[in-house]
Amino acid sequence: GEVEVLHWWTSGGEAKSVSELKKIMQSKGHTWKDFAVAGGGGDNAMTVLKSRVVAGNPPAAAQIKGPALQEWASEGVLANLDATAKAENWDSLLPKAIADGMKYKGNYIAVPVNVHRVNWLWANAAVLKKSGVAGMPKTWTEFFAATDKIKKAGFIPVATGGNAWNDLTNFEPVALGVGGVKFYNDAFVKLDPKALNSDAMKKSLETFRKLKGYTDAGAVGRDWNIATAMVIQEKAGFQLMGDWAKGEFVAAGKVPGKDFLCAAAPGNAGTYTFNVDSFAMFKLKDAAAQKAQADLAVAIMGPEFQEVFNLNKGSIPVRLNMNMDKFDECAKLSAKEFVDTAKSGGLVPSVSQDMALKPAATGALKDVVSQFWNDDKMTPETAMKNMVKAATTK
Amino acid sequence: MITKHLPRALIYGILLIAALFFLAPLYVMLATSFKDAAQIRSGNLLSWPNSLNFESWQLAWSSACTGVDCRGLKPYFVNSVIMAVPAVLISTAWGAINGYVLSLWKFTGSEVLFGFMLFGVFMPFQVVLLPMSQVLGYLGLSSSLGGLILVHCIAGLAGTTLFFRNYYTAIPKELVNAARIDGAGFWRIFFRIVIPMSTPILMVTLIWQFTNIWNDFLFGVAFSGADSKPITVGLNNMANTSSSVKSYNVDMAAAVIAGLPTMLVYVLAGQYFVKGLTAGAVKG
Amino acid sequence: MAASLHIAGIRKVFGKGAKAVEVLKKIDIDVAPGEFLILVGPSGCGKSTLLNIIAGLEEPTEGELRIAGKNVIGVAPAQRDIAMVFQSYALYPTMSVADNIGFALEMRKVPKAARLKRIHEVAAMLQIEQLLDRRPAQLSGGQRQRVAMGRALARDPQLFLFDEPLSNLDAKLRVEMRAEIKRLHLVSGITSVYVTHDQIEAMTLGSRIAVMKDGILQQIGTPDDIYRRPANTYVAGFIGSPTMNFIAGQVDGTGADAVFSFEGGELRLPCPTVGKVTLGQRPEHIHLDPDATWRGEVILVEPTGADTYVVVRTGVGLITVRTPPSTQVLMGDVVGLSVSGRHNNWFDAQSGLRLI
Amino acid sequence: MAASLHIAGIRKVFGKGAKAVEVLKKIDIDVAPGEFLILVGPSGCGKSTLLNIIAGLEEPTEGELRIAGKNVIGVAPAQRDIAMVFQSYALYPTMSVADNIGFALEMRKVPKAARLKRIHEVAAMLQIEQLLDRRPAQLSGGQRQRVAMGRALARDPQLFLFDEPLSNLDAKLRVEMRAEIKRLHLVSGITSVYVTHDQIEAMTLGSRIAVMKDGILQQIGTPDDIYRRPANTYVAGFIGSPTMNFIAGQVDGTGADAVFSFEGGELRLPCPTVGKVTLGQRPEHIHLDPDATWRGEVILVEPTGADTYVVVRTGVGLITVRTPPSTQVLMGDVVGLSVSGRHNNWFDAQSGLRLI
Amino acid sequence: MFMKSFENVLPKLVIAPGFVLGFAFIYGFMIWNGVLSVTSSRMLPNYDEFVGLEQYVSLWEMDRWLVALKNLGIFSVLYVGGSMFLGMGLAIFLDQKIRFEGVLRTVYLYPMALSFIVTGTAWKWILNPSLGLEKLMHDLGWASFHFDWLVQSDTAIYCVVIAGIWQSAGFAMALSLAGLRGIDDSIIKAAQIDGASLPRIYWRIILPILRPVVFSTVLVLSHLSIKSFDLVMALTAGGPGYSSDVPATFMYVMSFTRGQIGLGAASATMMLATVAAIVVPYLYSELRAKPHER
Ligand SMILES: Nc1ncnc2c1ncn2[C@@H]1O[C@H](COP(=O)(O)OP(=O)(O)OP(=O)(O)O)[C@@H](O)[C@H]1O
Ligand SMILES: Nc1ncnc2c1ncn2[C@@H]1O[C@H](COP(=O)(O)OP(=O)(O)OP(=O)(O)O)[C@@H](O)[C@H]1O
Ligand SMILES: [Mg+2]
Ligand SMILES: [Mg+2]
Repeated sequence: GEVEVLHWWTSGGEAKSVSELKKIMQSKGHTWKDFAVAGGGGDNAMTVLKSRVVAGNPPAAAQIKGPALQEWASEGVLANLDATAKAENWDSLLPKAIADGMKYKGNYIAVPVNVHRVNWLWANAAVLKKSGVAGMPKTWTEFFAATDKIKKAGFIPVATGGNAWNDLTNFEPVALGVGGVKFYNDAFVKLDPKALNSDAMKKSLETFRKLKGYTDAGAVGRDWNIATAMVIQEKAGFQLMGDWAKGEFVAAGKVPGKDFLCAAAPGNAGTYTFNVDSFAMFKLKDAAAQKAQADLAVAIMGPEFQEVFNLNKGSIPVRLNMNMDKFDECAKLSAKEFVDTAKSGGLVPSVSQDMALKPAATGALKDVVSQFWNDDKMTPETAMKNMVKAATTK
Repeated sequence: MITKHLPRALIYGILLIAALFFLAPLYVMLATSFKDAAQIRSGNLLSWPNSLNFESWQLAWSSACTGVDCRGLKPYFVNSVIMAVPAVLISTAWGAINGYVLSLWKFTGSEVLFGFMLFGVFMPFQVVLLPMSQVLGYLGLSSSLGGLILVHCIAGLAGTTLFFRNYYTAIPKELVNAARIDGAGFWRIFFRIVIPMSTPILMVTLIWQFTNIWNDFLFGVAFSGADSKPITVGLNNMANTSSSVKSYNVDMAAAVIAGLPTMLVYVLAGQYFVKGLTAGAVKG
Repeated sequence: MAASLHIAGIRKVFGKGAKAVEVLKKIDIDVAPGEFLILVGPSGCGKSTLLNIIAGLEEPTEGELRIAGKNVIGVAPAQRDIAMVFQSYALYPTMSVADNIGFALEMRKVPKAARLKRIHEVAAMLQIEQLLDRRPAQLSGGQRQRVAMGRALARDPQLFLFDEPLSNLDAKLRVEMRAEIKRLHLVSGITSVYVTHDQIEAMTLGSRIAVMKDGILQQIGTPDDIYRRPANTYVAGFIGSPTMNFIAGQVDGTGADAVFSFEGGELRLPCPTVGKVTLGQRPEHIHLDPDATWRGEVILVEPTGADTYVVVRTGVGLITVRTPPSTQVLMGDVVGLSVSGRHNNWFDAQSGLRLI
Repeated sequence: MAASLHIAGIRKVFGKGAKAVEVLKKIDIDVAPGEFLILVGPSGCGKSTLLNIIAGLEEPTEGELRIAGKNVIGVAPAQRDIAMVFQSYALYPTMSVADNIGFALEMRKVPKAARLKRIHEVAAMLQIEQLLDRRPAQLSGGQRQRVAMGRALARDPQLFLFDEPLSNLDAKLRVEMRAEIKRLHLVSGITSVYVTHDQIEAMTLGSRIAVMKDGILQQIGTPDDIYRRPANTYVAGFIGSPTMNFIAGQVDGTGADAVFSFEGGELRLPCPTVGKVTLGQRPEHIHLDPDATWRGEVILVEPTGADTYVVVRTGVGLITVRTPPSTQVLMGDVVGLSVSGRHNNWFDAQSGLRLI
Repeated sequence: MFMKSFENVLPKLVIAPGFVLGFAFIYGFMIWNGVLSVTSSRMLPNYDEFVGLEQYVSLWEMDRWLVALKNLGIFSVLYVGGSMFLGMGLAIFLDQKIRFEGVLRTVYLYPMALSFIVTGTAWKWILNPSLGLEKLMHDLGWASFHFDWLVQSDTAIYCVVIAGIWQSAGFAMALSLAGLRGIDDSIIKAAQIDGASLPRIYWRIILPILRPVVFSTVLVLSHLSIKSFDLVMALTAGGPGYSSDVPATFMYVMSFTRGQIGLGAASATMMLATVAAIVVPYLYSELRAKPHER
């Protein structure tokens, strides 16, 4: 049968991963129809998806993640993958936190692909050395001490992209580092107005504002990977970004631990903000297509794909008990901490990557944070007030 | 003759500065497309390319990758041509017929109908995305070039009707009367008398529609399928793909390629566009 | 192929309800086969509307219309076997002259060979053979006019309609084309209806003239009739250039005793009635007469070459007199005026209608 | 405030090099203060160009131009103290009639009160007071014409220029406005140059007429001169309507023996020369004469009311004769023609120049 | 008789398909949108849950919407005014018998041909302080030059205006030039003779005559400004934050990326109302004008 897959993995490493999947599917005798729509972190792809679904002509699979999965499922357009899941024994292969995210009313509706850790801090070793920074900062205080030095040395202390989601991605580890896990969960998963209006939030926002002082003016509209490139090219010292940034370092021929450094974001040790990419499967009429769809689900969860894909993408497999030999230090660290934090309760969904909230609420929150980041005149109080309002978005 | 009272140099100066303002983005695009990666990184935006490097053009045209697809812009370009040509022709012809009726064969209420139609010119197109996809789904035209063509025809209809109607209003009714007495009917008058007189407005409408349809992204992205994506979507995929080794020269070459047909049309036929506008396409 | 035209009780109302305008008010005209009827009247009086109704381009609101005895109400223009020449010529701008002339034949499925033959015949008749390949835009005004005529002639229709075909031409050309149209009518003998608001055209071209005003037929008759015996002051003033002189006054006494007296003068003339009347006299029937008692001051002398018009201010207003070019009067001179008395037009002072 | 106008050796060349066209070829004209000079000639002969040069809207290529004795070459139009009336009237469409009339005064910084006074004076003179608040688009053709005149009059200029001011009006209105312009000129006494290609206008309006053709002055003289003693066949044919009849023939013998013989007839006339000549005779100087030997067939009878023109086909072509309306001739009649002999215009057969 | 009545019906038959489809497209979808705006639709249209005017209430409570409206106001006024001013100015200068007029006209007009999908990147560079104009000036040694509108929340919208004017001024130029060329030459001659200076001729006579041209240009431009979408998306994507958001992008984001179709539909209704406020008077004049011309 034919599988049409809607995704926005068009960059080098991602594209390689996708072509892996394509190969697997072709080897099973299916045709792969690649429907890639780049841009805006999947915004354009979502438009296409909606239009296709409304037209009654959805793709076989589409890249959807987080609570949006449940929203789609509630519209009744997603296929039930329980049969495949049972045959493949997904329940035991997936960590519970992730498996739950793939279900709607107890049924599997999507296949997870990978786990990203978002709260990383990346650094260029050479820049740190030239600026006289000893090691990766553990706290925000240390961090700002380091950035001052880097600034003095004539580098841009912090490289950042300039989109709303990137702003939120910067804010997330700040809030988690400043306020702690409970605060994070209350504020960004439960949308508790008390937490949103707490001192911790105020302090987080102030720290966040301070962070901005170390970024450059050209950030607006910049893509995250261009920011990463600034770190790679020794123009900037730090970047706060998920582990997909590693792909960029590696692709540029840099060696982890030597050329560049990775560590949990300041104050984020013992926590793990996860981002799970997944494919939702849409209800199809054609039997051959359904078969292909099932095969696709199996292939995605298969160990070979999980390995190849995540090696390329910089993430770690979702599948437990994988052989991690081929993975690098950062990935191994990530895999270990994933398991550890799951036990300790430090494992939280990443709000910036749409894992914590429904799209509408995430969007509203993004608006507030991004506006605060970009508008230096906005006070933390106003921002908090706006957050509380945003939390009521349905 | 009034010219001699103004300092000529000042006029030319102002006109040239304006020309630079208008040309700047195009220059940036062209210059960048010819630069190599090193020069882009080191040089500034407006610097002259060190060498004429056509490699990026070739890449953009036939082998740059978006996702797993490494065929460059060529297939998208072909799609756009397949889509734009019929859509432009059909919407223009359709508008011409409507305009013909609304100006030379008025009937009670035709003016009011036209007024209601005019609103279509001003519709924000985002509004129609979802209902249109539903309709296309019913028609079985979803995700196909056929569907895209249909959408462009309907979306452009109000505009083309307006153009032709306003233009034909200036044709003397006597001409139609003469032809009626000569024995020509509705269609013959249209094809033998009116169409041959329509060259200016045909040019305007063709250019206008071609630009709109060729440049359209919204409909293109929402209503196309995997194999029927137009060039704007291809360009977007190429330019919006995040990767650290972003080849700006390829992106820019791609952008210029995507803009080339419309630009060419303006350069070659721009004077007809201006003339046609004068001939009454847009009147006060 | 000359046909008769019968127009009876034609009314035309544009618009509906409160906005309705009655543009034609019960028009009755009969045109004999081969006749050349002129419709004259001021702008907006309904001439074009009547012509359009004859052509079938508009439907009359009411009334009867027969061409060659056949009722044509409801018949499409193309079926009426008429040809029409428009003020703007309405040439098809994108076709060559030959195609313009041949279009109606083509529409009637005349075979190509026959068509070409006819085009050449017509072109020869109009002396425009060397223009056949040109576009209308490449022609001068007079040439366009000829092509428009050719287009109408090509079909050899039953009825010819002209809507001010010469009013876009300059004076010189208008005179030439007038003769041309007259000649063509004589040659072809086709019944024609010709609209104009130029009274010289009306006089020289028509076998009969119908004068209209405000949608009402004022008078219909031969040019001579209309010129010499206008039915009312309106027609009298409209036809003739310079315009007829009107002298408002009072008739006392009858027969040989009758005296027509007016502000500043009196005349002994045969008068049809007593009481308040208006006397109409054309410029050529008033003379400068040093001995006359009716006097006035010359305020304008207009030499046209062949004649000189002298405008005199009198007690009853300005009086225009046509004199030979040899006349020696100057502005400011006081002159006497006399009338010959054989060409008197008497009108009722109130209604303006002709008396006898 | 009448000024003289002195035009000497004016040439105008448009374009450069190979594409150069000489539109005016050494024009010399002197206009006396208060004179009304008419420029006539066919379309494209350079009339408007000459007028534009006088106005300062174009620079002459060569030549001298003096207004009131002052050299004005290089002086801006506004400084020349002229007023101009255009064929299209060129009214400012967005201004009221009052503003149109007052614009030039406003530009000359005339205080508002004085301006208003002048506007009303001018409007009163032209009888357009009730129109002062309207826009040009709300006026009829004749009214627009009046406003255009008013605009020119308001400034009380030294020199009046008119570029075919009446050619957009219909026949009737043209006659009226002609009289109006003449009247205004008499009242104001301002030197005027008036372009037209209507020869009736030329005859009736001008104190002198300058006939141009292809950028060359053909003749300049009083209307009477031009009409009675045209300098060449071109002027003879151009002035007068219907046009002069030309009879090409041969003169043999001199004095009382002189015979002018031509195809189909001969006339005993006092001839200025022997050899090939062309005789020009106006329609009013040829008569129908049953006894005459020179005969032809009547092909057209045009009654205009006051006169009837009879067109006769003779051996030397068509001859137009003016007859009284009472003449009873019909098409197809063979008639005889005679000339009075007192109004002969003799032209050289080759050069077309007048002989004596 | 048959021929005649057929001729009467034929024109109606001929335009029927276009009008049926066109009206369905315009009014059908408009109603559809109206219906959606009173439902709680999120990811997909959902007609079951009627919520009344709730979506409108939330809409007007949203800071982002108010910002979008304010931006639209700023953008429309400056974009329409700027394009008009620049376009008309260029047209007046071009009308002075300029050599290379054809070339210049094409240069001014070509941006019309290009979509912002194509030129967006170049514009982003030019306006970006660390890549474009500012850097260029610094490189050239003008260190105090400052141009960072794109990255400031309160000025980003002006960058959109600049790019918008860049794209549309040529159109305004073309229309104005057409208008200027249509003016009777003798009117200018008359004004010269009347003693008006060149600026006065333009100000007092020519510009007033061009009013209809100005009117239709303004109409076209203002509806473009309401519809402007590509421009904002390509240049700022509404950023920084949402400070350069406009209603069109707002509606798009809500309906398509945020899963708030109901809210998006409500904002679309507001946009349509705005469009109607501009268009209806125009339609009215268009329909009423010359009821029985010819
Ligand atoms: N379609 C129409 N609807 C309403 N009124 C009309 C229509 N056509 C003509 N009229 C009116 O009918 C009257 C007569 O018009 P018509 O064109 O017959 O005049 P006309 O005598 O030909 O004038 P002209 O000499 O100016 O051509 C005019 O007042 C005109 O406004
Ligand atoms: N700016 C110009 N450049 C080149 N040729 C010109 C220009 N203006 C006028 N001409 C030519 O000069 C000649 C005389 O033109 P002009 O307008 O003076 O004629 P005219 O006698 O006024 O004719 P009309 O009676 O048609 O108004 C024409 O052949 C015209 O084509
Ligand atoms: Mg008429
Ligand atoms: Mg002229």
